[in-house]
Amino acid sequence: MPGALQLLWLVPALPLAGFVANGLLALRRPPAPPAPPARRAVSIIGVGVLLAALALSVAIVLAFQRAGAAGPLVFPYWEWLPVGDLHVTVALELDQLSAVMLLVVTGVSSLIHLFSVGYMGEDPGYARYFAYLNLFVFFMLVLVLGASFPVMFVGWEGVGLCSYLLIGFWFNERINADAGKKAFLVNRIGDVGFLVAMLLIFAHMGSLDFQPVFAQAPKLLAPGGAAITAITLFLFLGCTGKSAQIPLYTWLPDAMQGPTPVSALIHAATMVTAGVYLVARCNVLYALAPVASAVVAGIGALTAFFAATIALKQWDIKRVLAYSTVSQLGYMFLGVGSGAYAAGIFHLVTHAFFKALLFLGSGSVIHALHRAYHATHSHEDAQDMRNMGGLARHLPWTSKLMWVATLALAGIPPFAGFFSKDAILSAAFSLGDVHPLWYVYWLLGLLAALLTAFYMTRLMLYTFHGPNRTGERESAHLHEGPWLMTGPLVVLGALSVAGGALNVPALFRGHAWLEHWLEPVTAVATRLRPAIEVPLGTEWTLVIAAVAVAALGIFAALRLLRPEELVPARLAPAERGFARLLWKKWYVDEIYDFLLVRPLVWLSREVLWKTIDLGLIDGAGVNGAARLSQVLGWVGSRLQTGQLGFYVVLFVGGVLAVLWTAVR
Amino acid sequence: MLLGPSLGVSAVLFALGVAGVLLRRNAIVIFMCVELMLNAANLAFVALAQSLGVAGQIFVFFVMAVAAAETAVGLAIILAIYRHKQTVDLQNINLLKG
Amino acid sequence: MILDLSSSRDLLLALLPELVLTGWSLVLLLVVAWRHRTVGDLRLTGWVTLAALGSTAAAVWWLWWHTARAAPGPVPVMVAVDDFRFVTDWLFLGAAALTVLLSFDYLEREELLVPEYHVLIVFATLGMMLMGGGEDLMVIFLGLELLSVAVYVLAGINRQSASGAEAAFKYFLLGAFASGFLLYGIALVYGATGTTGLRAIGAQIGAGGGAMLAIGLALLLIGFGFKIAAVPFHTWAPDVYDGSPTPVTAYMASGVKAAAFAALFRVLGEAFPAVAAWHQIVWWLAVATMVVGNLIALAQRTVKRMLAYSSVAHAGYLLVAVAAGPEPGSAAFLFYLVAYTLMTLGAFALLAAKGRHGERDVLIDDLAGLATRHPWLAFALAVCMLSLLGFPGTAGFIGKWYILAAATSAGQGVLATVLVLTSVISAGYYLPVIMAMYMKPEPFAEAHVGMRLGRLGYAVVMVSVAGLLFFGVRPNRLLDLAHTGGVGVQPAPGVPPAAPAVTAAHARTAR
Amino acid sequence: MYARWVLTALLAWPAVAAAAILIAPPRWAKHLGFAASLIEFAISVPLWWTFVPSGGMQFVCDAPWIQVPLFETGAPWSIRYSVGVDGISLFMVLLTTLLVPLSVLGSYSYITTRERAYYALLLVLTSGMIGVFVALDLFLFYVMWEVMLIPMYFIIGVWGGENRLYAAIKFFIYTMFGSLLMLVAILVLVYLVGQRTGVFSFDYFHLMRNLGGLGPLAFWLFAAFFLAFAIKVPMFPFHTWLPDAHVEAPTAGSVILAGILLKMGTYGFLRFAMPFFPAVALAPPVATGVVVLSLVGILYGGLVAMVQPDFKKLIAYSSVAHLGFVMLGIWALTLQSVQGALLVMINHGISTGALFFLVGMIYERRHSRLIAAYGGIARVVPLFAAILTFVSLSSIGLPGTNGFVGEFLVLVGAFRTHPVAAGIAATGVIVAAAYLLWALQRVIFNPLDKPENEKLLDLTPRELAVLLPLVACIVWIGVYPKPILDRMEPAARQFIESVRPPGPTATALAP
Repeated sequence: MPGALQLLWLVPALPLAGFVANGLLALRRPPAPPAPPARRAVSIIGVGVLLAALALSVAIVLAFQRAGAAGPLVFPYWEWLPVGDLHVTVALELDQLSAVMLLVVTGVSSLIHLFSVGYMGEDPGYARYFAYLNLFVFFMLVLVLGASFPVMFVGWEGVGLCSYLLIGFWFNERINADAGKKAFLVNRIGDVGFLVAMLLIFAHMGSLDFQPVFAQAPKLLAPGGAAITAITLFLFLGCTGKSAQIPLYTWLPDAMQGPTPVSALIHAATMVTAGVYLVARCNVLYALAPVASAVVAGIGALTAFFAATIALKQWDIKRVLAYSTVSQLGYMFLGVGSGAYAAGIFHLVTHAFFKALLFLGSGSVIHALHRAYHATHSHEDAQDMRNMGGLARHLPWTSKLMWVATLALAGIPPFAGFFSKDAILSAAFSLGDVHPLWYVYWLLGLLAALLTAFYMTRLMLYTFHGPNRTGERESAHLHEGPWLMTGPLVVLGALSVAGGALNVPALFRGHAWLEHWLEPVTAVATRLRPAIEVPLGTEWTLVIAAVAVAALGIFAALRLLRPEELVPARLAPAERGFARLLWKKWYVDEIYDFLLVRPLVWLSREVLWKTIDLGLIDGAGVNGAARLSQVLGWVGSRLQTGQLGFYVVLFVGGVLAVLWTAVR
Repeated sequence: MLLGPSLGVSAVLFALGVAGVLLRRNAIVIFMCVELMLNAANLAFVALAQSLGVAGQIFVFFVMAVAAAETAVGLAIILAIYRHKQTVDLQNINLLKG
Repeated sequence: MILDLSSSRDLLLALLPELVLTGWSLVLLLVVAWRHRTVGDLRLTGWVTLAALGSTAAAVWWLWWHTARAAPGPVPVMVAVDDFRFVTDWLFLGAAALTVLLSFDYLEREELLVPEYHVLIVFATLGMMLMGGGEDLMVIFLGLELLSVAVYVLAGINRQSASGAEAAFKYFLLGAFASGFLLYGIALVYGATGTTGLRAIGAQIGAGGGAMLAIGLALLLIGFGFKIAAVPFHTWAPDVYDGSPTPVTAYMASGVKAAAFAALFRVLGEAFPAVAAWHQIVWWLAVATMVVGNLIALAQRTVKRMLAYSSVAHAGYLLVAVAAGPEPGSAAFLFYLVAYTLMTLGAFALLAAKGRHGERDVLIDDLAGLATRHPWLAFALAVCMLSLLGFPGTAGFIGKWYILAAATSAGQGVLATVLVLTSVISAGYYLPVIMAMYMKPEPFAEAHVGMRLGRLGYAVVMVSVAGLLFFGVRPNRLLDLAHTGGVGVQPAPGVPPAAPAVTAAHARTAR
Repeated sequence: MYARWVLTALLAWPAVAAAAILIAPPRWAKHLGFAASLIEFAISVPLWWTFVPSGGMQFVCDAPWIQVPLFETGAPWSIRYSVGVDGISLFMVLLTTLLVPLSVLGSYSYITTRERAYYALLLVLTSGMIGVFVALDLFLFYVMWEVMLIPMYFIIGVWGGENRLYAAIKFFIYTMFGSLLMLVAILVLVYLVGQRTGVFSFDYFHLMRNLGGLGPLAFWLFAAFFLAFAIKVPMFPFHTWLPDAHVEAPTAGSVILAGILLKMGTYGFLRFAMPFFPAVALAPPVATGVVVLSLVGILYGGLVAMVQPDFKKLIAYSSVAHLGFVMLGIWALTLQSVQGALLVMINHGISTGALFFLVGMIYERRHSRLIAAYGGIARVVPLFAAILTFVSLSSIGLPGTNGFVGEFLVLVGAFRTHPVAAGIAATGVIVAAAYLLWALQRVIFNPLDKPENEKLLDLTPRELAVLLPLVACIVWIGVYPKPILDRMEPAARQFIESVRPPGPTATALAP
């Protein structure tokens, strides 16, 4: 086996080392804004480890390809939990799927690290920021490389932790801390699903390593049986948490409180796609559980549409992108749910490119506005699109690149998004004659595409075109960020354009490279659940429909929206009617708060603690017993009157009792 | 002979003594009632002695001696309490209680 | 050596300790008659008393060393010659000696220039020895009266104190009343069995007597129940303990109670093992005494009264040993008596050091901050409290444990449970003492300046604390001694063991 | 040599050192204490290597202690000084010897009054705790079990917070209540076994061998043991002493309470309650009841912890939740669950101990335990914040830390025998995250809005020295627990077999 492969452990190890180094730097006292040399050290460590990891993983993947191993390569390192028949080893696994993820994660992360050097430049928590970021990459790599469910779970929760830390990065503002906590807790709810799924898997298959489980699943578990359905559904519960699907999606929009590069890396490109990766990884299990797959696809479609509606009315540029992310994740689940695992992963990859690009673009916009407002000491919301407009003049690069990403996201050929989205939709449609429900899914997907095109165009219009609403004094200070920030944008732009080439379907005389590449992984699943071929005509119709819808969306946006009529945020009137409903995100957060959070806290405080614990057990029970004996004692001592007469009475009473007992 | 009746009498005496202690309030009287109880026991001893041998009668002498000693001490104590309280009525003697 | 009590020489040998003490008592009377003016006289009589007690103990030891036993013979045996008597004698003598040691400073401090005090203690001790060794109801009665009469006086020895007078008064009236019952009980038993010799009675009864015997036995129990302060015959105890001078209280709480228990134990074990009735009575007395004693002690504020009630509670514990019957209970009973005597004397000695004028006014909270001012005294008192609480590491625990073991092995599971539950209650009043001493600040700077313990007092405290700790960790010797002593109390040969009792107990546990 | 004496040394050394501290000058006290505890740790460390996992009970030292001649009939009751460790107690001992030096070090600046007494008590406490874990004689076990109460009682009562007296006596009586009933049960047990075999011995193995066939009595005996241990654990309805004791105790007290004392309850179940009465323990109603109670503990403890205004109380209630996992693991009775339970016991000692240390450190600076008194302090005390976050994460069972390993094993094991219960327990991790993260946010995150928090000083090197070993353990156990698991596996296996004889039901044991 080629030597590079042996270094697989180094890929996660490098970011970990970066975390340790930067973490120590971050803990130096006093925690003042670090001096330039220290800052340089931080950047060198933080970015260096990533670039090294990227290079290494490229080498590894090439080696892997050359090795041409059919099956996955598993590298066991040490026994983690050897208890009785439970054997969990800390092992990494490299196969086609994880190879793809490896490249995506390291690649995108490196770009975003570069971007961060510019973006976070002045932040006092610079070292801490890079420490967290490196730690995140470490956990993400463990997640995608783990060779067993528990090891994957380590990464799974680890990334959640890092997202918690990074969302609340500026922890001295309550809203950030709240958002971070919310993210962690909601993720935890999903993680319990993952946990229970692991318990089920071990109980039914006696192992937690991927290979044996996937190998034995078809033998041990009846297709469509209760067990496999339960397992897959619980796994999916984990996915809904991690990948922000209904009903657990609410944390992702709030997660935008974090620094924008974080949103780009964690909440768009990598972490949130972990769920999709998990489903693709467990394709065998899902292939065995049609019901669960239908649920996955259904939830995905629903989320795709639902989130898109909310995105229509958001003013915060990052929130629009956040909901768009939720919706696109829904797409991916629609794909993997429909058994088109390759398509799902494909969309994951392309989405990573253009959504990262969009976020970074918005990042540089915010950066610009922020600096502008900072320069003029005015406290406006640097993320509200109503304070932007006409930025294309000031940020030419950014606007161009973001247009590319927008088209890609909208699914306009030949940009990356077009191919992936189309693959998913046709996969969903093709299942329609298995069960009509899938037509509904397909329709939802289509509508989502329409809305996507619309809100993205809206975003671009309000941000880059029409008159500038930033304020004349500020607008003087608006300009592009340093090359460190625009450079990554360019790269990502190129990828968003060309990314589609990864998997050009036969329809366009391509030979679906990614699909073939992933075949060893999805082979069993496809055998269990062969994809249904749709006639060529239908396929063309679908393609045209998709493109038409996207075009319609963009066109409608261009026609209907009037950037010049907008007023800055502080002057803007409150939304009304349906618009308000959308703007308020269908009040889902409020409903959760009202139905779950408040009752639980109330129950805990008033009932469990104050009533049961302090009142019943401690008050009535413990102290009650003590007080009772004290009272009895007091009564007894009152009987000790000191009156000899009374003593004699007691005495004689005792005499009678004794005599009675004796003669009885 | 006459065992039953004499025992009965002693029992009655004893009961009277107890009743007296129960009902009376004057220390001296109570003390006399106690003596009554002792004498009831003496009577029982004597009565039993005629069937059970001389031992019972000897006991009586012991008991009388003891009673005498008790009387001596007891009266002294009652005297002492009288010095402190100017009364021997139980009602007023309840310094120690609770 | 075997003593043939029909020969007067052997009889005198058997009675040697009592004779020695009697002789000494006469000597003391003479001494007091001439020397009763000054503190010096007081000390003199004190030391003479100690000598008397010591020599008596030596005499007991001599008998014990030669394992004196009474030869089985036709003559009715009036006084037992067995280890039970010897061990209890030592106990009484020890208690008396410690009391005397304690009294030196106390009497001076309270200006009680009454050398008779010591004489009375000697007589009381003599009475105890008769009670512990009496093999005949009459002897026991005489011993008890000798004891009582002496203690009546001791209770009121402080003529200045109204409370002392009242204590003596109450004790005397109720005591006389109770002894009336005891005597009548003896009479009835005599009538039912035709004898007053314990073993003779046991042999007589065999499978149990009629109503007369039952009533007689009941009256006996009442008489003893009064002396041991068993609920509901306990009412005198708190008041008398409270009102008497503290050393006397200590003496009553340890010695007097021990004597009454010893007699009770011997009577029940030797004369009435086959009578089932008393098991029930004792069972109920034990429960009532433990519960009431502990509960009321919980409500006390003054140390002295708290200790008084706690001694009632401990009488309950000892009654559990009695209820367990002589077979397993005797050894536990003796061991516990020793431990209890030590801890009671230690506690009262410290109380005497703290207080003035009978210490009736010393509140538990008055001990606040004692640990900072007098660490060693505080430590000693803490040890006594923990031992009273029956905490491991102290003799109190071994004693309690022993009683529990006896009770459980006698099938008295319920009694054992009640015992431990009530001990939990007792933590509610023993711990506050420790809390006050260690965990509360001194109320004011001079809170404890008055507190001082004379050399002899220290000796008493040290002896008891050392004993408590030593026997708490290494009780083996004492256990053996208690055991050999316990073996003494045996029903007359040919008397069936108290089978009904055990079955009854089992039935009770089953319920 | 080492194997024979190490445990005795571990027991004796702290007591000796305590005496030395008492007589040494006060200003040396803390250093002497630290040195002594370090030596203790050093003595214990070789256990780790010399321990033979498959060797069963090891380092046994056995000598006669007390011979109790209880009856003429039957052999005397023999009490032995008999100690040893197996795969279960080994880690408890090591945990103790690890936590004590840290506690001493952690008290350096916290304890300013009566230092000698404090450190002496801490060391005596160490002896007691180790004694509980190594005792192989039920009498010795009981003695240690109680002896350890006193130092803790003083530590809480003397150096505790405002409400310390109440907390101290509550802790004492609460615990004593259970343990005294256990004492009765022990005695009954010994008596029954003795009757059957003619050997009245408190020896653990003797009892183990000859138990069984107790009939209905077994239920009551089990109940007594259960009560004693359940109070100590503490299980749901018996937990209310814990918050008070934890909150009022000084830092070291809380650390040892949470880290070690609570484990004694679960240890008791593992060592005595379940192996003695497997039939009762596994009887459906009992087993179900226990499982339900532990679930209640997990969720109830978590939810109540969530709303505590006082950080220490929060941690106290979180202990209830953690120990619920342990109980679930023990009763699930599969290899994974039992080893998981043992691991959780260790982890809880480490993580919760560290949490208490952290709270204590911030309390020393700010003299408030209220969560509301802080906020945003991560900016002024980054080091503190970092460690607090890390420890909290381990306490909520983040994979990669020790917390996850234990809980995961418990769940995996429990799922095989009680799938529903395991599922419910799994939701406990949500609650755990809820209460700790919420508290974390309110303490170290959020706006730094309290001026008095702006001057807080970050951790000192000494405090780091206290915390870093624990942090190291957290990582080590989280990443590579194999050495521990290997050492405890045979013991766990043996425990399961002793409770549930290998048969068709024991498939979970199949390697």
